[in-house]
Amino acid sequence: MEVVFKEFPWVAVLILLPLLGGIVCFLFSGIAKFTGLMTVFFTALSVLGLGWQIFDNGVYRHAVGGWGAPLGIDLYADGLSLLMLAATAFVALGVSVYSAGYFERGYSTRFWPIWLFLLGALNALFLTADIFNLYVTLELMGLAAVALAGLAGGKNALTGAMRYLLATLLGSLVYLLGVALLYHGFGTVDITLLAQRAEASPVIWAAFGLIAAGLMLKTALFPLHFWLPPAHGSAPPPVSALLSALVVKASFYILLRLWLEIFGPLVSNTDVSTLFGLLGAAAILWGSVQALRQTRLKLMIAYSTVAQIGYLFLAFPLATAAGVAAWSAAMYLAFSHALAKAAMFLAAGNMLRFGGHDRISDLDRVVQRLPLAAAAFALAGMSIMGLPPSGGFIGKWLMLEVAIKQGRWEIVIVMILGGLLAAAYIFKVLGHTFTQAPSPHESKAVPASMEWSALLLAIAAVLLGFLAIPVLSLLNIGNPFGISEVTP
Amino acid sequence: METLTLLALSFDALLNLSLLYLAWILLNCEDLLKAIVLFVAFGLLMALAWVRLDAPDVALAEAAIGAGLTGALLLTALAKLRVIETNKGTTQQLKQDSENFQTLHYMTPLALLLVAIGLGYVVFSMPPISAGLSNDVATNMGNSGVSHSVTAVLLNFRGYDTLLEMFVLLVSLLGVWSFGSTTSQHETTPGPVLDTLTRRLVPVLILVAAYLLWVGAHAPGGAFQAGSVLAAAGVLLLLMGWRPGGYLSTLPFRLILVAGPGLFAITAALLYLLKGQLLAFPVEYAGIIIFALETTATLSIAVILAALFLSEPPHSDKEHI
Amino acid sequence: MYFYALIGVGLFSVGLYALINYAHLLRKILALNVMGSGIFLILIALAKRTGETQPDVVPHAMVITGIVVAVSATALALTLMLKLAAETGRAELSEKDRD
Amino acid sequence: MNVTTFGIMLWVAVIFPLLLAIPALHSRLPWPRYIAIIPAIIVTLLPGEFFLALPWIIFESELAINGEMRWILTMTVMIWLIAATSTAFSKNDISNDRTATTFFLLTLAGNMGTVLANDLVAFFCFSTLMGYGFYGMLIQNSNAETHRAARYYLWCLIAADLLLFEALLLAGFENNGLHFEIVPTTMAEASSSLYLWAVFIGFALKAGIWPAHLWLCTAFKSPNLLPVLLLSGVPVAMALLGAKRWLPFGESAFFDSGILILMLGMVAMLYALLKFATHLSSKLMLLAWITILMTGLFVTALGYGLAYPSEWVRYQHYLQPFIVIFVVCLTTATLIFARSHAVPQISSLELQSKSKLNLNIIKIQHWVNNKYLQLKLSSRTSWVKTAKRYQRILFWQKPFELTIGWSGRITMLVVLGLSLAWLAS
Repeated sequence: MEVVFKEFPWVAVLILLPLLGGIVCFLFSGIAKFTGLMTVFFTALSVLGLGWQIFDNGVYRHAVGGWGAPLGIDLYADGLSLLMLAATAFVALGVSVYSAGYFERGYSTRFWPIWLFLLGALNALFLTADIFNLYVTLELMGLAAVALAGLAGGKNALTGAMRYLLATLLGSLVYLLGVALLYHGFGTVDITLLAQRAEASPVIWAAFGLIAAGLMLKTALFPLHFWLPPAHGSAPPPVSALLSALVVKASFYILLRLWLEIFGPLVSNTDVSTLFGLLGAAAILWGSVQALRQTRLKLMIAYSTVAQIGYLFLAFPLATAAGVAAWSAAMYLAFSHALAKAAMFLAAGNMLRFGGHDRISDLDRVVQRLPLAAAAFALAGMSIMGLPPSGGFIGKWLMLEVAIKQGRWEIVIVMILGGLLAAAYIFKVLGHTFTQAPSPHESKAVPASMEWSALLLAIAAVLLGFLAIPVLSLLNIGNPFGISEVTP
Repeated sequence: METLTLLALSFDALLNLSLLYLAWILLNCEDLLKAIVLFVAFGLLMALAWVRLDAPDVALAEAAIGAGLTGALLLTALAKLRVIETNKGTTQQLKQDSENFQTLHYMTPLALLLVAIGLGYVVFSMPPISAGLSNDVATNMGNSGVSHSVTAVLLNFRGYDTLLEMFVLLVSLLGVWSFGSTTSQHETTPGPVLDTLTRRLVPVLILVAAYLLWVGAHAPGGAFQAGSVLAAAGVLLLLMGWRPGGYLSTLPFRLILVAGPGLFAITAALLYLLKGQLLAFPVEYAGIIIFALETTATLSIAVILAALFLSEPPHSDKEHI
Repeated sequence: MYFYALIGVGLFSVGLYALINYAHLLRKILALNVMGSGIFLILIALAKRTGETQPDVVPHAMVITGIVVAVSATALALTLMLKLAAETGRAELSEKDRD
Repeated sequence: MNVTTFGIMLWVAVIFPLLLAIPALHSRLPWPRYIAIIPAIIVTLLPGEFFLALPWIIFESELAINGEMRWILTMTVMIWLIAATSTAFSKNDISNDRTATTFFLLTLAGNMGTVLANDLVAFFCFSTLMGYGFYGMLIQNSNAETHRAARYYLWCLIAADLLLFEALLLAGFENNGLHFEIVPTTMAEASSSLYLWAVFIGFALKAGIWPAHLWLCTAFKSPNLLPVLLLSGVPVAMALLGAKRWLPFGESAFFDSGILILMLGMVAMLYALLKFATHLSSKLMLLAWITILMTGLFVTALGYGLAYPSEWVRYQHYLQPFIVIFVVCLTTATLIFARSHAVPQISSLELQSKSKLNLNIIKIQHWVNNKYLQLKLSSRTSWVKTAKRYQRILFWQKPFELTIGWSGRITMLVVLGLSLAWLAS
């Protein structure tokens, strides 16, 4: 039994199940909701299976079609992929349960197939070791994300989706040009082989410029974040949750992976890292200040995403001297941010559904009448602020520790400022939820599944803080950060 | 011999310069209709360039999809846009995007020039001879089940890419449908020329598609090319004013839509269960499996592309909502 | 062959310029397509450097994949543009679209 | 030390109220507020010293109980029992609803954790939990005064947590572990005074020590908030406890810092005495001044101990009983006052029935207050104005927000790509 479990092709399930599930949802719209939920559930189980598999056997590598690396495409899973897959599974479960209550029949038949294809694309993206295959998954993910972002209709959502589409297409094209240069420079598109064959040359530099720029645009790193707030702010709340929690992280994952395996050792590390760090710091401050200025809840959360992405890029300058620690911190932050941000968008969606609006100043009496949503928002906020004992706290703590050890006080100051600003914008919202408006607004009931999915995600984001050691040890399976480590 | 080389070289130069020139004109010309027509011409020239570069498969795909179908999509979109603009009383003109950031006008071309120079330098810095993966392809051709190398790469060596790519097509169709129906129906009665043309062309196109599909195993051609030719037949029918109406929402039609990607995914899963390897075609059956996959893919691609051209969600979707 | 690749670089840059410079969405979509063509040209032109008559076919397969992806994206973008135009009357991204 | 048998009880004492805080659970139980305290009571009754190491949880946190802490725990349990009783018989509906119970239990869990924590991280985490739970309790009743108090408290809390977090980082940076036994004593010379001040200011903010007493006073002004009044002793006591446990006493002398802190404590006591003399009419407010007086006393002792480590070693065992007695007295007094008095209207009563001396003092005070307040208000309005002006002038955000549209953005992309490639080379 155990052998079967260990040998079971979890990777194939992770990629193919959502795709086939999406097809079934499309064919039989009557059972779309049920099929969707089941698919997501079993996909999440497969992540567990894969986790067990690579925990026991180490890194997983699979040659699709049996051809092997340069000719065929390899699938690859290590701790880093596993962490991203796990984040995806958690968020997918929460968002799916939420969506089952959120989307009414007409929208439901449109939502489920596209969402399952998006899930398949995400899983495929985290599992591939081939940069051209990454391009295809990026496009699949991007188009599905755009289709979901425009689902709500109306001027704002369509404008946001259009901006998003143009940005994501441009990003992929620029990335593709980088891939083309790499292929012709070194005759392979397999990441591992490229890492062996590549040497510092104009090809590498140009490819790095193109790939990094394209992925930065897709990750919405300041100052290329312009498309994110309108798209994430105007999409339906469960879609915003997916976009902020997962889709943005996916392109960061690619950037990180390629940096670790290919570019990091070849390019002038310090200069590039400094630029990344500067942009990250600017993103934290800028995104937080903008979030504080917003009057709409969802836009505020979207800007908060801009700020939180900044933290991930702060790891680059820190990693030049302390590879593993800095990257672990960044990935921990990414994981907890995925959970917390999804919970936050879902809670905001509940408030939106309840009051029919998301003006921060009019969120009256949410605490009394929508206590679970308020609790979810507060718990998720804890993680975003980095208050103990949440997952965000652990991530920030690990990163601060590295920064202090290296004497990078400017980074410490930026991080503390970012935390303070985050506290300010989150408590601004929380304060309003307690107030009592003179005339209560019309309110609409919120299904329990929507309330609980938001709350459970938020609780997961907080509980993540208690699991630092197991998560970090899982993350280091296959030593994904090993290559960039420079002995101090 | 030397004159031939010279001739070829001058042809290449002419083709290249006209490509660049066309691109510049089509992107900067005042009239959008003209721009689109130029884009189709540009696509055809690109197809020529592919032929010159010994890439006949790409040439076929470019002519059918890049120039033909994209052009048709663009033209219909423009026509619909004109209707919207007339209804709303807005006019379009050549407008620059950067009114309120004037300094960029000087910065942008400069930065782009730097990009072009840099990329050009990189292209020249590539080693003059690089086999790429051609040796690997040649070695493994015997096990691929087909004798045409591009098909072998597309459907076998890198079949996983193609599997995902079919889903890209499907997602874009779902996306187009999810935005709901676009504006008022803008029906025109086809002229007699189009009418006759369609009557003659549709059967021919179907035959061409079948041929392309069949020939794909050992010569240029294959699912994408055949699918797009078949789609062209559908587009002609749609231009004629034929509307599928209720068909689009029926289960058989939906089945055709998903047959290509679906069968591909199911095959992948089955092969994993049987052989323990994703998409590992057994050598003796590889040819047949690939042909089956290609046939369903052709149907699906054709229907998806034609549906993209129609860009109307199926009617019964409205009843759902 | 380098000549074709250079033209590919040129197409990429020209497309990028138009993408930046013009407000009309249809033109932006055209520009993205031209950029894509430029990249495909680079991919295929450089694939002829095998030193034999037969070029490397892997980039050919990649470009066919790319063309299909491009047409999917174009179709989606055009529909989105039409929906947007139907809402706002203009096929442009307005600068003040936030309320 | 008995780890296996009783150690798990420490964990239960903390986790049990935390679990009960989930509304779906506690709304199904009778007397949830009492039930939640039971494990803690059991811990106080278990004999001997024991601890529980939790290696898989947040950086090897540890819970422990020993002789000294048992006193504190007993006191805490008592207070919570009283608080539970007083809310159970309260006629105020709001203080008994589900949300109120949730916050009550969250604060309880945080408090138990704070008492039982045996290292900096655990203490910090649980005290934060307690702080935010207490904020929720404060804010439960929609009353303008309470709201104001809660807001002050919240800002103090955030600032305090940031400072303490900084201190935690410093300590973590210098030490291999964060246990109370080793951390304060092994600080290096250079960063120790930074650590000392971060910890002191952090806990001063949490405890409402003068001059950060604003939230404390405002909380005491709010009418019919018996449970909140009762429990304001808890955060104060825990902050004092924290200061005692976090600071490096008895090892090396911090003469300058110690004397400064000592002076601060003296001033706080003087201030409280002055207030004491002028606010005799409002019995409830008396409690606030008593609290400030006592915390001032505590701060004086702290400063003294820091300045003269040898003295500290002699007297340190009195500090824990001090906290216990102080809080118990405060609680009892609050109970008595709250039961026997309706809440008086402070401002209207103030100027009547005063002696000449008192009147003069009050006049001076009013004058100071007016000046100070007006200054504060006017500076605040001008500050708001400036901020608004900046908000209106959006020029500084143009380069980065939507206003420049597509062209600028993509140009930035191109420039970034170029510079990345250039930097990479």
